[in-house]
Amino acid sequence: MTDVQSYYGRPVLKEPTWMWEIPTYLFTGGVAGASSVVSLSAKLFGNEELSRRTLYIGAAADVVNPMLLISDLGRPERFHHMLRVFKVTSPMNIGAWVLFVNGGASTTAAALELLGILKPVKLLAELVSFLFGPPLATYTGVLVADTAIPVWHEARQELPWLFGASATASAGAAACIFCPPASAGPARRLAVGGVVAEGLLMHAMHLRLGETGEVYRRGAAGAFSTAAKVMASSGALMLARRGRRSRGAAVLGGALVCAGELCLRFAVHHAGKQSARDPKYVVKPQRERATRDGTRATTRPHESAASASPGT
Amino acid sequence: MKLRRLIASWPVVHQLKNGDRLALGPAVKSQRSHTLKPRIHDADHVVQSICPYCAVGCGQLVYVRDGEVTHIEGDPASPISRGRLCPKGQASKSYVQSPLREYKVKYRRPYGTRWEELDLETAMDMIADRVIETRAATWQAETEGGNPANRTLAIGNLGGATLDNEENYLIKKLMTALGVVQVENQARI
Amino acid sequence: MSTLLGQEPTGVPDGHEAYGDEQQPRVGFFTDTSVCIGCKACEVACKEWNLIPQDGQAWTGHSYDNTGELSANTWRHVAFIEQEKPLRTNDDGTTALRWLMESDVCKHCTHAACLDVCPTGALFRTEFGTVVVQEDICNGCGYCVPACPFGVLDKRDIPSTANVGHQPDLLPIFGKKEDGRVWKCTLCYDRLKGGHEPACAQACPTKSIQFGPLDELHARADERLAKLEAEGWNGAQLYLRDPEDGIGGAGAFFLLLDEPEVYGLPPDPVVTTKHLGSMWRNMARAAAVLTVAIVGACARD
Amino acid sequence: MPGLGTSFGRGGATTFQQDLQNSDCIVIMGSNMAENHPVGFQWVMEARERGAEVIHVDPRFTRTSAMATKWVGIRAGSDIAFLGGIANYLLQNDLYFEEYVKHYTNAPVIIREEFTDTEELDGLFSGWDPEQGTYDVRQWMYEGMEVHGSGGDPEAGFKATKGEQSGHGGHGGGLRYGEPPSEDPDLKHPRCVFQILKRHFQRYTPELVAETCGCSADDFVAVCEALVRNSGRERTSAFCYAVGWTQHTVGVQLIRACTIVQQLLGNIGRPGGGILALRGHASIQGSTDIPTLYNILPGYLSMPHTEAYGDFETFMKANRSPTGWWGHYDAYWVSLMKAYFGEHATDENDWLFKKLPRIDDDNSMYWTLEQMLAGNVKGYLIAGENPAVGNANGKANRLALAKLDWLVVRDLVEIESASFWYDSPEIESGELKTDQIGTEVFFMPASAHTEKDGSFTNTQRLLQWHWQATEPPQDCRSDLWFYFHLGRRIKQKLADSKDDRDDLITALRWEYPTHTQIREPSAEAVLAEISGWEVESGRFLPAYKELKPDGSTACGCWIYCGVYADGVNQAARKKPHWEQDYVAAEWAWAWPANRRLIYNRASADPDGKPWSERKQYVWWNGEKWTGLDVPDFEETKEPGYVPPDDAEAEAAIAGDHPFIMQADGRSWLYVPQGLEDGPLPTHYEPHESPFDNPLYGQRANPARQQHKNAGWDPYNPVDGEPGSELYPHVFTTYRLTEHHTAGGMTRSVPYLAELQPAMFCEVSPELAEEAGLEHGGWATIYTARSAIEARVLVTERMKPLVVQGRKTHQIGLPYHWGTRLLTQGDSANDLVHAALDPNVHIMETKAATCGIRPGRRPRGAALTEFVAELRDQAHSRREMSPRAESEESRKTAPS
Repeated sequence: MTDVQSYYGRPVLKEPTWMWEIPTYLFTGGVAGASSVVSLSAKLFGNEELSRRTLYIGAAADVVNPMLLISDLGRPERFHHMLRVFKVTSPMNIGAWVLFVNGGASTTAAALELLGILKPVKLLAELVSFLFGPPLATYTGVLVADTAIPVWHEARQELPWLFGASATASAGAAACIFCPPASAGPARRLAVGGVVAEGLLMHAMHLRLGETGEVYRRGAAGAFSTAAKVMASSGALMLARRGRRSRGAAVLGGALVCAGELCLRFAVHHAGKQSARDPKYVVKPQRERATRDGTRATTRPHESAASASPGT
Repeated sequence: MKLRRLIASWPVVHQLKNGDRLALGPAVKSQRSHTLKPRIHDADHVVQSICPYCAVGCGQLVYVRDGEVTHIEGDPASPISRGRLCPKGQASKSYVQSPLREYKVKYRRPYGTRWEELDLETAMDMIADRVIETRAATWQAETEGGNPANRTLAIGNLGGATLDNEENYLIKKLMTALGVVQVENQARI
Repeated sequence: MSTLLGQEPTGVPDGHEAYGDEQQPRVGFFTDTSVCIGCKACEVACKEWNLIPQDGQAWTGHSYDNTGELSANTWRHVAFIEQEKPLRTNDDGTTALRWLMESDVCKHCTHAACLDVCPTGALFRTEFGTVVVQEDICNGCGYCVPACPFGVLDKRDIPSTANVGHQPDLLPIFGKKEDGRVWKCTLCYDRLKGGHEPACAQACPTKSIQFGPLDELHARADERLAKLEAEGWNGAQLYLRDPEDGIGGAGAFFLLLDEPEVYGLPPDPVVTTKHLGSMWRNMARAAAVLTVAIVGACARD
Repeated sequence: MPGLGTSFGRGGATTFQQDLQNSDCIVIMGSNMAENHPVGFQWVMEARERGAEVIHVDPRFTRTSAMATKWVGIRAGSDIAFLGGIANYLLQNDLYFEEYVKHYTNAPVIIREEFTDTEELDGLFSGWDPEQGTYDVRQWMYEGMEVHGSGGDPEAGFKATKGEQSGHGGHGGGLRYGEPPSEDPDLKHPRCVFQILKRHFQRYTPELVAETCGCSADDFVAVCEALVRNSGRERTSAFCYAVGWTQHTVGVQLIRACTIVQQLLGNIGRPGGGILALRGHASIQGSTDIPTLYNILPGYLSMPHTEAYGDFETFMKANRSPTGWWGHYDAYWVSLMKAYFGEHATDENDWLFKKLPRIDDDNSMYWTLEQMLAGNVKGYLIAGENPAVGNANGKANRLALAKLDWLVVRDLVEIESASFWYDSPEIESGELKTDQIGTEVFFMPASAHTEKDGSFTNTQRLLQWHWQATEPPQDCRSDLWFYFHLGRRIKQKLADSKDDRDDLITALRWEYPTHTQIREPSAEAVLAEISGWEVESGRFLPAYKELKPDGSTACGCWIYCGVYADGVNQAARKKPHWEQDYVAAEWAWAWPANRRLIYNRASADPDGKPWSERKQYVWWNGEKWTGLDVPDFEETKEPGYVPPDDAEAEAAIAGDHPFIMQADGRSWLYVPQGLEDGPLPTHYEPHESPFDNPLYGQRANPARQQHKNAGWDPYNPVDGEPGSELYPHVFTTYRLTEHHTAGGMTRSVPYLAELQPAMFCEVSPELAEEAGLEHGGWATIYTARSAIEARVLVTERMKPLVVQGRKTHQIGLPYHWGTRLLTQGDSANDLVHAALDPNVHIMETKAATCGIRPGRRPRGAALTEFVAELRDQAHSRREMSPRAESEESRKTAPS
């Protein structure tokens, strides 16, 4: 896009400083969130096997989650500052609270399950984690969208859904790996359904992003999103076709879907970095909007009188 | 008790109590932010100085604490600079405290391949001797033409444009008395 | 974040009013590039005062700009743009050549995304209406970095220097060598508290950087713009002066002589949290659907 | 600078920075004020905001040009053609300020018949001696004026006063009662200065200016018109210059050209007018007033020459001007000797005159350099200067240091001049070997300005005191400490010497109170001595008027007399500007006599009335002179005062003659004595130039100093000589805002090093195209002296110029870099030759020729070979057909 002016081609925005931990957390967080829902629902409909396994899976993920987040901090010893405030304007702060509650609940429940004591408390914990699971699985979409990175911000409508679907798929797939096929029916349905839904949402997102979305076809983001598509769909296919009969297929399919979902999160992560790197993704849409709707960011001489408006 | 204080200091409590519901302002102010003040307020004394770089002659305020310069900024009282400084003048503190600044006499003996340490007093004494010896050895009482010369052409002194008037005065006074005529500074170059 | 409570953006800085009688008049910078001589005194004054570490010695070849951008270690950045355009439209055109210089800085937005998204309250709105990172609170989560529409904030990746209060790592396993915190212009919060103007504004030889109560600066800027128009200056325009713009106007606004993007500034920035309300609602829907889907999937056994 | 001195009487800026805000037009030429004096530039911006026109005339489009209302690009070294063109424009079109010119300048004065102008002699003035390569300046005298000793009478054994010392009107010759013997008030006489001037510049037409400078005739005329528009009774224009004018083989004459323009426009001594010399170092003005220079003593008194003076009386007679304030030369001299030697200097022993050291015609920096290379200089002390990087022909300077027996370097950091013996480029090239260098080196860490009391004299003659803030750390000491204790030790060691040569040492007054355990001498005590006192009573003197020739007063620098009046450190006055008017007379102290805008009598018309309401400054109120400033005139001398026939000294200055340091009280359009290379500025090409002189057969300044046949200073072939095509481009060197001079004070500062972290060259896109240079890549620039490498900055701000119908490229080179400190790079001064201005022996860093090619320079011995190869190639081509012009037939042995 040569028609875009810039300052020596330098980026207007700063690249996210997040490292590998964050996209990994986007995945594990999703697994944790969705699993806690699966766990209680399965119990509700009498699938104790699935319920117990997914409870453990969710708890395991919830143990990993804070470690990932803390290790990404510039000053890890200050991780607890996250709970210094309660800020509805900060998806990360809200996320921290959600993770705190959900993690606490699911791990408590898992522990009590393991020891087989305090049934009522465990049930309460499971309920809490059931309630906080869905937000945990989807808030990360808002977290990423609530930035100035064009490829993220412009996808704010789709991202929570996309991440939700991905979470569902990965939770289901994970369950397929650890659960005997007989009792893993719902998990297979979730895995396959999640992957399908996610495919549709991806398409919708690209339609909305247009030129801004081209980063998903370039560089690291491109590689990861292709990998994501291939692995997730092939895994889903395998689960759908042979998941019920062969344990091996279930494990492999589940693993493939999980890997695919992990790649999806890395694709989004890198798309963000690449989108920040090139000024055209910032300048062009803004310039177009400015010329279309007229901008108030700049005040031309003839407007100067008018712009001396109240509120200053 | 301690716990109560801890809870009281919890910003979330301030959020709910003091009207900063979104926790964007006073509620989240840290202890440091509350007690923060400019370090020049801790200075033992402030000195009015003049920038050492170009000849515009900007006024400087030098803030000192515990015998160390803690900050240098423009002197608003100066009718020339009105408190403003260029990047060089602004960096005067970093100049005075440069990581490369030398604090010790360094001595290189003839044909030596490295610097050696030398005590300041000894160095001064050696330099005095060099001047006296060179002067004695190369003294020119008269020119070939038999006109008075009263000088040595074997010693020179360079520099002055970056020095104080008082320093230049002593240099010229001493060199004239010594018969050293090759006294020059940047004004020439 | 007033928009979250369903209000439209206004010129009133979020969080400022919460100070009650502690509240001071909102102050800021008016940076008038038509008198900037590109001396970089502001860059050095800022570093000297705030004890900011050196930022590396890379020669860029981008005119006289070897600083490049605002960063954790550069809170004032002078941009240099060489153009084959006359400075004044009424020039005889003999020298169709101009050298634009602009000292960039944190905008101290009225609606500041960095402030909104900071999960720890390290970023806060001061009693002066400015936006400051509290170095004793910031835990380096880095969320404000991509949130800023101007690319101002950044993480300091170099070892912590003596002058910045660096605590020993409480968690050795996660311990890091780097400073790891996010840094940006504080509009010299400590100097303001002591009744001094910010270091850069005091240093500026030509008063291209003007500090003061924001409404005074607005009046001055409008006057200035009118004067430049009368003198036929090429492309003169105010940037982020209008409280109706995407960030509700800035505490640090500019008089530019060309389009913002020429200086590396976004032409029409919008506070990233503007749509946060709808985003939350959207997320709630997604969460609900997810729940239903999962329950449904389990029910079919 | 004698450029200002010979024209007006004092070698300092005629105005002060704050007064620029009153200008209606400011021409900045030979200066990049916005970059090198940014804070002073605020006053230019003030003026611009008030509607003043700001014009920048410069080879490069700089940060100053960016702020100017008009920029005119010219060829480096063509400034005299430009300024002469302005003078011609004013004279031909009768646009000069007639009343001012008639009364205040020497325009009406008639010059003796022998004088012949460059117009007749094809670029030479009368009196040229091709053998000596000097002028007999007597032929330039006022008609009927007896030649005065220091005016240059070889028979009497005197050299013409010149250099810094001539900066004082050249003592005006033997004028009776201040009036020249013959003059024509109507300016009609063919030999009157006005007519001579008119003829001298008649061919400097806009077309010629355009052809010589490479600018358009329209741009040039636009500048003339702007100046005319903004001069006269109601309006004033100012000029600002810096070393862009001084560092030429015609440096002094360049400034002279400006003084002529400002005199014709009537802009001297008036608010918003004047000529502001922008000095580059904190106290460079001070180091000339109180000189660390070979040829003068404090207050611009002459150092005695080796020529036979006979006794003290003859010397005095030779130096004392009968008229003007130099009529008290003996008082200034004797007071200085009393300050130097106290009771030892007596009337009986002629104030020790016979004992004083004598100088030769030239003992300047570059002469010393030559002596060092020849091994004749044994010891050298360097204080706060970095010749290894800052001097022209850096290689020669470094090789010279290696010839010394002992060297003392005083600085805050280890600069290149201290480290040459192990890390200079010559070590790299093998020309020097560490273990073969016999120089004993003492590096003495120096105190910073915050660690000592003292005064700087800034660019506007203002003495400003800086107080000590902290104690100097460890071995760091002030230069005051160093020289005081060095002197003390030497005095001690020679205390009982009977040797004649030690008489002055024994006689030397060297008692200053010291404080703290390091025994730092009191700077204020030294300042007090500079200011002076009455010997008997010890009363501090209020002004130089009170100095006596009878030994009853002591004063270390007569022009600074009064800076310690009433025992108060006047330089330390710090009354805030908001408590006084813009002249700020109570902030510090300016010489002379705290006058801020000198020659300010000229701000009023001959009758003493302000030229206009708008431009009033100092005026006659019926009883005395009064106004915003200290009148630069006897307070009660009436405008109508006519000196009686027997009048001497200041009494001989008429009431309508504002230039009281001049023997005739007028500013000098034409300088009859005091300059080596002509009474009027003439356009000469730079010593090295790709062009011929379009005006005269004489190509370059005939009187310039060259080191002919000197292996250490080879020159590029010039226009017309084969071989010149190897060095086809013009280069000019300069400073950047982010660094200071040779870098010793800035390359050591991290915050500055990062702002300009590499040596670079500025070239036009056209040159880049032609030479195959790549933006951001490397280039090698070479002359007959050396070759350096630099990063390439291709920029539209550099424009190729069409000169004499030929396209020429200019290359810009900042000169801050050296082999050491935080940011390192090649030194531009390694390329510069050491041909000098004849008056002040300053080198031509601002215009010379060079070649450029892409890529980095050869390393090690290959570098010397590379340079020598090109040089020999060029010179061998020249040998085949040397330039016809005799003065150019120099041979240069490859070093």
